[in-house]
Amino acid sequence: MSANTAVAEKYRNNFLKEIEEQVEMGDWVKMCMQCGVCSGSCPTNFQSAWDHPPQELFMMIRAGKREEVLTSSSMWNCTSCYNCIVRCPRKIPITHIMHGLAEYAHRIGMAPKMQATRFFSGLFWKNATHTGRVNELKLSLGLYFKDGFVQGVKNGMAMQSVALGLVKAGRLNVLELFGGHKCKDQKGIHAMLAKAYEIERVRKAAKMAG
Amino acid sequence: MATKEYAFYPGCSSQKGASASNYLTSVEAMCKTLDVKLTEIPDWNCCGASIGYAEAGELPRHVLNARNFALSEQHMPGKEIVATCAACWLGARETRERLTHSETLMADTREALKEAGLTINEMPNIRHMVEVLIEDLGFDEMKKHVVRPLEGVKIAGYVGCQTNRPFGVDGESFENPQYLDKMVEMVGAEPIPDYEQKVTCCGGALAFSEPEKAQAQIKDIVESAYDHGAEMIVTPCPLCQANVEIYQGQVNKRYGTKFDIPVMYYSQLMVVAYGGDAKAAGLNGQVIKARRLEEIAAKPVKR
Amino acid sequence: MTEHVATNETILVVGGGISGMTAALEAAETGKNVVLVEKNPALGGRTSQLYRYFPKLCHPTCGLEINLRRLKGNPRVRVLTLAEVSGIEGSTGNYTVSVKVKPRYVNENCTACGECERAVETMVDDPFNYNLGQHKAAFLPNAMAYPQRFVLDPSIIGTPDADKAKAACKYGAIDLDMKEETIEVKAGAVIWATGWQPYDAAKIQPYGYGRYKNVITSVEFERLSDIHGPTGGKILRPSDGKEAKNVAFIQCAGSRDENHLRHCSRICCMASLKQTHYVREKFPDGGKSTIYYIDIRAIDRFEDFYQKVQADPTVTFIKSKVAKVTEDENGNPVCHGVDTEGYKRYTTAHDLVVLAVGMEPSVKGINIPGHIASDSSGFIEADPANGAVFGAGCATNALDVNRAVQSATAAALRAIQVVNKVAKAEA
Amino acid sequence: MADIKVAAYICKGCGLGERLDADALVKIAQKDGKVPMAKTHDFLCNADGVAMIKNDIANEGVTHVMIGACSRRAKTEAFHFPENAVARANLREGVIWIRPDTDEARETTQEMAEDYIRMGCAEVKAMTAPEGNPNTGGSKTLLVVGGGITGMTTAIEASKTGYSVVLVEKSGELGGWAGKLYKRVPVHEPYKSPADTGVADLASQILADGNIKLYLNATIAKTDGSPGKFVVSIATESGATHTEDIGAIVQATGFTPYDMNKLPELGGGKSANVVDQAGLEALAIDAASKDGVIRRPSDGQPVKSVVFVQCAGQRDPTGKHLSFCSGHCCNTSIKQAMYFKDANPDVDTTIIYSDLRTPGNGEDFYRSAQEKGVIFTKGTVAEVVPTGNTSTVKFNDLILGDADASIVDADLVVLATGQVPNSGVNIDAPAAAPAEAGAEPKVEIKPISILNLNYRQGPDVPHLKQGFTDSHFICFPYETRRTGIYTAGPVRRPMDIPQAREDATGAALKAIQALENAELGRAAHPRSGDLSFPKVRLEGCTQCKRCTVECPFGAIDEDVKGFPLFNESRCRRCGTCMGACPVRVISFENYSVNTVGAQIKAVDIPDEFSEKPRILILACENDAYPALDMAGMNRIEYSAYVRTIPVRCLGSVNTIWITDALNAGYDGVMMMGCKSGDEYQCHFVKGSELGRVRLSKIDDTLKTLNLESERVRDLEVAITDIQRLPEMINKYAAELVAVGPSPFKGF
Repeated sequence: MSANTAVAEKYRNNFLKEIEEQVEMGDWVKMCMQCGVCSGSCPTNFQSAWDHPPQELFMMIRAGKREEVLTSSSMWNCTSCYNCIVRCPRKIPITHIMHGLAEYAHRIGMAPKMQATRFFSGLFWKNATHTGRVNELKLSLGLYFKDGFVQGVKNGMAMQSVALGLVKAGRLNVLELFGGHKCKDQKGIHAMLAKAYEIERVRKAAKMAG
Repeated sequence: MATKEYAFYPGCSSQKGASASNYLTSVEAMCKTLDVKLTEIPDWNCCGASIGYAEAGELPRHVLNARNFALSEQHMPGKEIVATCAACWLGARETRERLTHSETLMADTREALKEAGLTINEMPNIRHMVEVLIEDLGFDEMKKHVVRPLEGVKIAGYVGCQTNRPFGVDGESFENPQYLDKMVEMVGAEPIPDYEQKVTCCGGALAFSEPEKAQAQIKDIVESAYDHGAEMIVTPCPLCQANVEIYQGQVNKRYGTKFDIPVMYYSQLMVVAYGGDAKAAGLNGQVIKARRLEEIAAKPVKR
Repeated sequence: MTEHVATNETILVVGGGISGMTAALEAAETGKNVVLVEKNPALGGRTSQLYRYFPKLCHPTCGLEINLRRLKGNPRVRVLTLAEVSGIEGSTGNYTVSVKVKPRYVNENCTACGECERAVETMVDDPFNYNLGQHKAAFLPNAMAYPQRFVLDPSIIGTPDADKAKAACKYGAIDLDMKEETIEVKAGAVIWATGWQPYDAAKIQPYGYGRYKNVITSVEFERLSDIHGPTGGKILRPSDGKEAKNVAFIQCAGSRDENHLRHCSRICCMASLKQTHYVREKFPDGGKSTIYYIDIRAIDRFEDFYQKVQADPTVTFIKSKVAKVTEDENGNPVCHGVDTEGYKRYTTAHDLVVLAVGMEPSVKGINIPGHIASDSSGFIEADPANGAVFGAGCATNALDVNRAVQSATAAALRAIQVVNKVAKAEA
Repeated sequence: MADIKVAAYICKGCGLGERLDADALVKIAQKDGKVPMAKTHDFLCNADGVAMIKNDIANEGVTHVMIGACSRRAKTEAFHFPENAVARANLREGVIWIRPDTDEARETTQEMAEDYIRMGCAEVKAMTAPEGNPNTGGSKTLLVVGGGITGMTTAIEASKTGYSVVLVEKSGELGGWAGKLYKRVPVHEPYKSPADTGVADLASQILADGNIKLYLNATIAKTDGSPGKFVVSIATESGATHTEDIGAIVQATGFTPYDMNKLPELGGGKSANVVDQAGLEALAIDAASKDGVIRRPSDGQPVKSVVFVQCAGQRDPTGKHLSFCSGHCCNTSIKQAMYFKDANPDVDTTIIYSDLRTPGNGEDFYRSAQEKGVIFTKGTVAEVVPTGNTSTVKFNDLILGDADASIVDADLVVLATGQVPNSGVNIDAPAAAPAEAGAEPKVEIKPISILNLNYRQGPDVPHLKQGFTDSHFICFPYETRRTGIYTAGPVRRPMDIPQAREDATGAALKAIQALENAELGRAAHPRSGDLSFPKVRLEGCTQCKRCTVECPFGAIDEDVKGFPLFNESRCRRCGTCMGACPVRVISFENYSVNTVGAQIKAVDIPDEFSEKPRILILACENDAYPALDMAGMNRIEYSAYVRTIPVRCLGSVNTIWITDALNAGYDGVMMMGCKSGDEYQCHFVKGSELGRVRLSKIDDTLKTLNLESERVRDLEVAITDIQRLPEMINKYAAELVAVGPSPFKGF
């Protein structure tokens, strides 16, 4: 039984409850009064419309539209600009809820498969936690090659000028490919994170059981 | 004995050969002049940044930042932590807020830290370099050291998001913060107070994952700077700097524009105004060269 | 209005707006002696600065005229203007109230002939018009001003202008030696009717009040529409004096917002609906209003006023809290946001943006001498702990005029109950 | 009339001395005004000037004072001589301030001033100082009709103030609708949870209060008399009738919930599991008496999901249901949703609203409900379909743009229907359509009278549209058209408990004030304190009944022979009766057909060759006259040919004044009165309207005199028309020149 079917089972059709227990800051969703200031404040929403802006996502959650919400690419459009948070008349931590929704959809495997930001987000975290510090070169390459080698080369070529510029300016070090910056106590970091994951898993499970 | 001492959290992008290495260069020169001592937190790690969210979850993200707090406490007890990177500052500060307000989260964090043989006893203050300059030193102190005013240079103060929201610099407004303009004035250059894109988002991590969305915003930010007759843009944030500078070429391709405007860090302006040379100011680190600043940096200092 | 000695059977009313005047007059017309304290040089308060009332679209000065006639004919009310309460001592049935009275520099000899105004040259901001305009430093606060007596602005005292004013007055009405004084008034009960102030719109950063000239507040819009206002009743926008035919009204500017005022200010929806009438009245053709709202709160019998406005093709309703206002190259304010009904994004330029600013109780921040129970927004709550200090009108809640008058009339009875007990005890 | 001595005082201050020939004015006063004593003073309103007048009153036997100075609206306190008849000739705002200070204007300006002196002298002579209505009663008892939260509050507050109260409740117990509530919306910080209604406490206070006489199962059989001396018959269940002497009345008869059976599309009356808010309260009380679990009426199963439908049968523009919003329903549904959530957070509670209306601290209550997990959905409910033990609620989700949204398996649906006022008989309803048939009135009007007033004009307080009782709403909400009778609570506006209690307290004050002033023979609002009252010469009366029909305040009844019976304590001194009377037998001591007529006749009419037309302005003293004053204060010029006379109300204008003026050779008459109709601005409510009806008939008169209809002009005026009025006057003056001089000049 997949993580998804498990929770779906548990919460039946009380999607709001599911979100409150499983999503970071999810218990704020019920506080929205549908003024729409978040939707209007979101930069990417204005550049190219989301399927569902934050306030609409909150309404969908209350309306129990589980499938639509969790498979949506909308929350992956968040740039973490925090405009919504500072303007929300209900002081709802919208940015964090967007991240939380994305994380949850990702966790239970419902997030859109080839969503670029989803991919990059995961890549970034792995990259950063692998050595304790980000390796920008590997990070970029990792992103270019997400759709396979050929596409990767294409992407690489497309970004060539950018990369070259950085290299010339001494802000992209080709040698980073081999080793590069890292923390000394990587072992400790990994152990620490493993523990953190475990604690969080237990807590969420407890909520689900409760 | 330096006037001010802090535990320093440079962040990944400031490392040698990384995208904001020139930022660090200029900050070091700037602090030397201002007699501010920064001691790097030994073995510091990445803050997780906001983009890490998909894998990070809640606790691991905070634990990651907590490790830096613990290390700082261990080696420099009682010192405030200063970050130069907006994302590092925000990530660390968010963790600080959450841990202070949730005992469970604090307990869980301590439990996880144990695995790395670390612990936290007291929460450190997390400061952005800009806060240190404005609040701990003040504009008068900063101005004192100006020996080479950047006369006649029009500079658009681009504050961006993460140094501004949700925490921001004390006493500044989210929609129209003034401190960058004041710094521009302080170094003798000409600010653009009605630069209306000063808090527009640069696209953040979407610049990598979904360039078309980010670049649409970058276009607005740069275009408006041109419209107001700016010769360069100044920012306090590495990601803003990178996004706004390095993608101008791509924006030009996408929109048929002819953008070619340097994007600087406040610290670079200060170093030049303080009499430092191009190297000290990290001007060689510009992808779009700041010719005007290089000229000024080449001029003799008037004493 | 005349002088009478205040005793502990006297009722002190603080605030000379619609609520304070009502409380004072209702008590006086029931045979009680009242001292009415007003901080401005004339009575009338906030409502006298309105152009029209909803829902009748009649003029506040009409009711003010009646109240002033009641006042002039009633020897039981003693009015102190330019006066503020600085302290209250004592307890129920026996208060001693200190009242600080600022100098007017004009005594009761004044006939309001206006010679001093003609003589004086200095211009000062006109608070009656929310400083949108200026008036002479010797002035009658407004056309309906009561007491009908001129005032000298303190800024000209000691300047030649003051002497010019004095010289111009044939009636010895100008007294440049007046000093601020504090007088003590006895009272059995106190009615606190200090009303409200418009929320400071500059604090609502995304709307750019103070940054953009053509973003104004709803109270300022009343002055622009009023024939006694700075534009003589023409709706001209501040930046360039151009006729503002396309007006946006942004609701909940400060209200229903935990970053600003937690409460709903109740009147703002009706006020904006009313103000769309101004736009139509001034621009019979080409007038256009847009209301950006969260919920339209046209409560109880006001609903049909709302329905009438809805039926008006020149008025558009958009269910959206505007995210931010910017300014385009023509100085037009531009509203950005999302219509939450059907998720439609908009970026709309208007000639003028009017912020329907919320009501902040005037008691907030002011330290009412003695303990007064108030709610989280600073409105006075009825509470035994308040003794015989009774709130009235908008000092107690966000109220429209109708409700404020009810509240004030009720407060008058509560005060009368106290002084009647005192009278009984003394009899 | 006792021997009177008139003195005229002409002020030379404020430029009057420079602009006018004061000595000439004195001569006019003596010669034309025929006053024995006429003086000038350089500064009449100051202590010295006033002392001079007081001295003449005290030592020279002056009884009547004519003051030629500023407007009657200025220096009112200085020129306050309560014992004397006083007239004010408005030489400042009315003459020199509206005329240019030029040589060519000097003559006409002086003529204007001279006329006002003539008018002032003529007016004051026709006056006597008001003595107050002798025909008073001294009852200090309040009658409160209705034992709900409003009535109980009124009674308790009045008693606390030291007045006795008779409280009449038609049912067998106190409390009204509030008594049927489980809990009420909170009225103090924190505004987070439902609170006790406090009804029980109020009821016990009533029972314990010796000042309050309580009649249960009782109604008002008959109300006779007037403020200070009402005689009220109270019919009790037993059939016995009790009579009480009453000073003033507060009607607090509350509301009836709108009948949900009229909402079948919303399941009203179709299923036991569809209830209105009152029904839900009953379920909650029942639950509280047991295990605290609210159960499904159909089968007693615990309610797991409940849907609240806001604005059910309210805010309806079609006219089928209530057009208004009842104000309290949003907070009430929030409160009721909390009944469920506080007992068991797992119950699904959804409130479907179109505009959520929680003013003031209601916003906190709203937030609290959200914290408790109440779901708020913006939408409009199309249909509620009960099937078996549950219902399906079909609605249009306005946020998600889903027209076919629905909530299935709702155990309970609560319809937030509105408040229908229990306001008695609509006395203005066309006789053809009796109230109950009512030609489908928007609000169903209870056909049974509440007060059974034994008044010429009907048994109850007049209604506003929508059926709520009369109120001069906005500035003077308590003022009804039935003096000494005040209405409070939801009978006059939809309201919640805290508002009703505030309203009740205010109404108690107004009632107390009314009976106190009635005893002193004084008028109530808006001419509060006025001691003048209507006197009628019955010997001249033709029983035409116009006064009894027109009186806006129902003050005049008819005796068996059809003569008018004045109830002075009901009178508000507007003078509408005086204006209505064709034989001019009704007058006030200081305001009568003569006081105005004499002024009209006193004006000097130049012959037709002088090219100096004369225009009479009859101006409402509350709006038009102040507007003209302020025009003067702003030095806005207008024609020197007008002669303005303030009137108490357009309703008091007797057509004889107009015909007299035209006969006397005036070239035109301007009437300036307030807006009439639903949005009336007349402080006597109907006065200006009635005046206009009369005026509309003036054309016939003009024809008989064969004069052009332009000679009489009716203007609807607001107090802010300070620029418009001078324009209208000048325009009219110009028009009259075109029409040519009146043929009656020089007769």
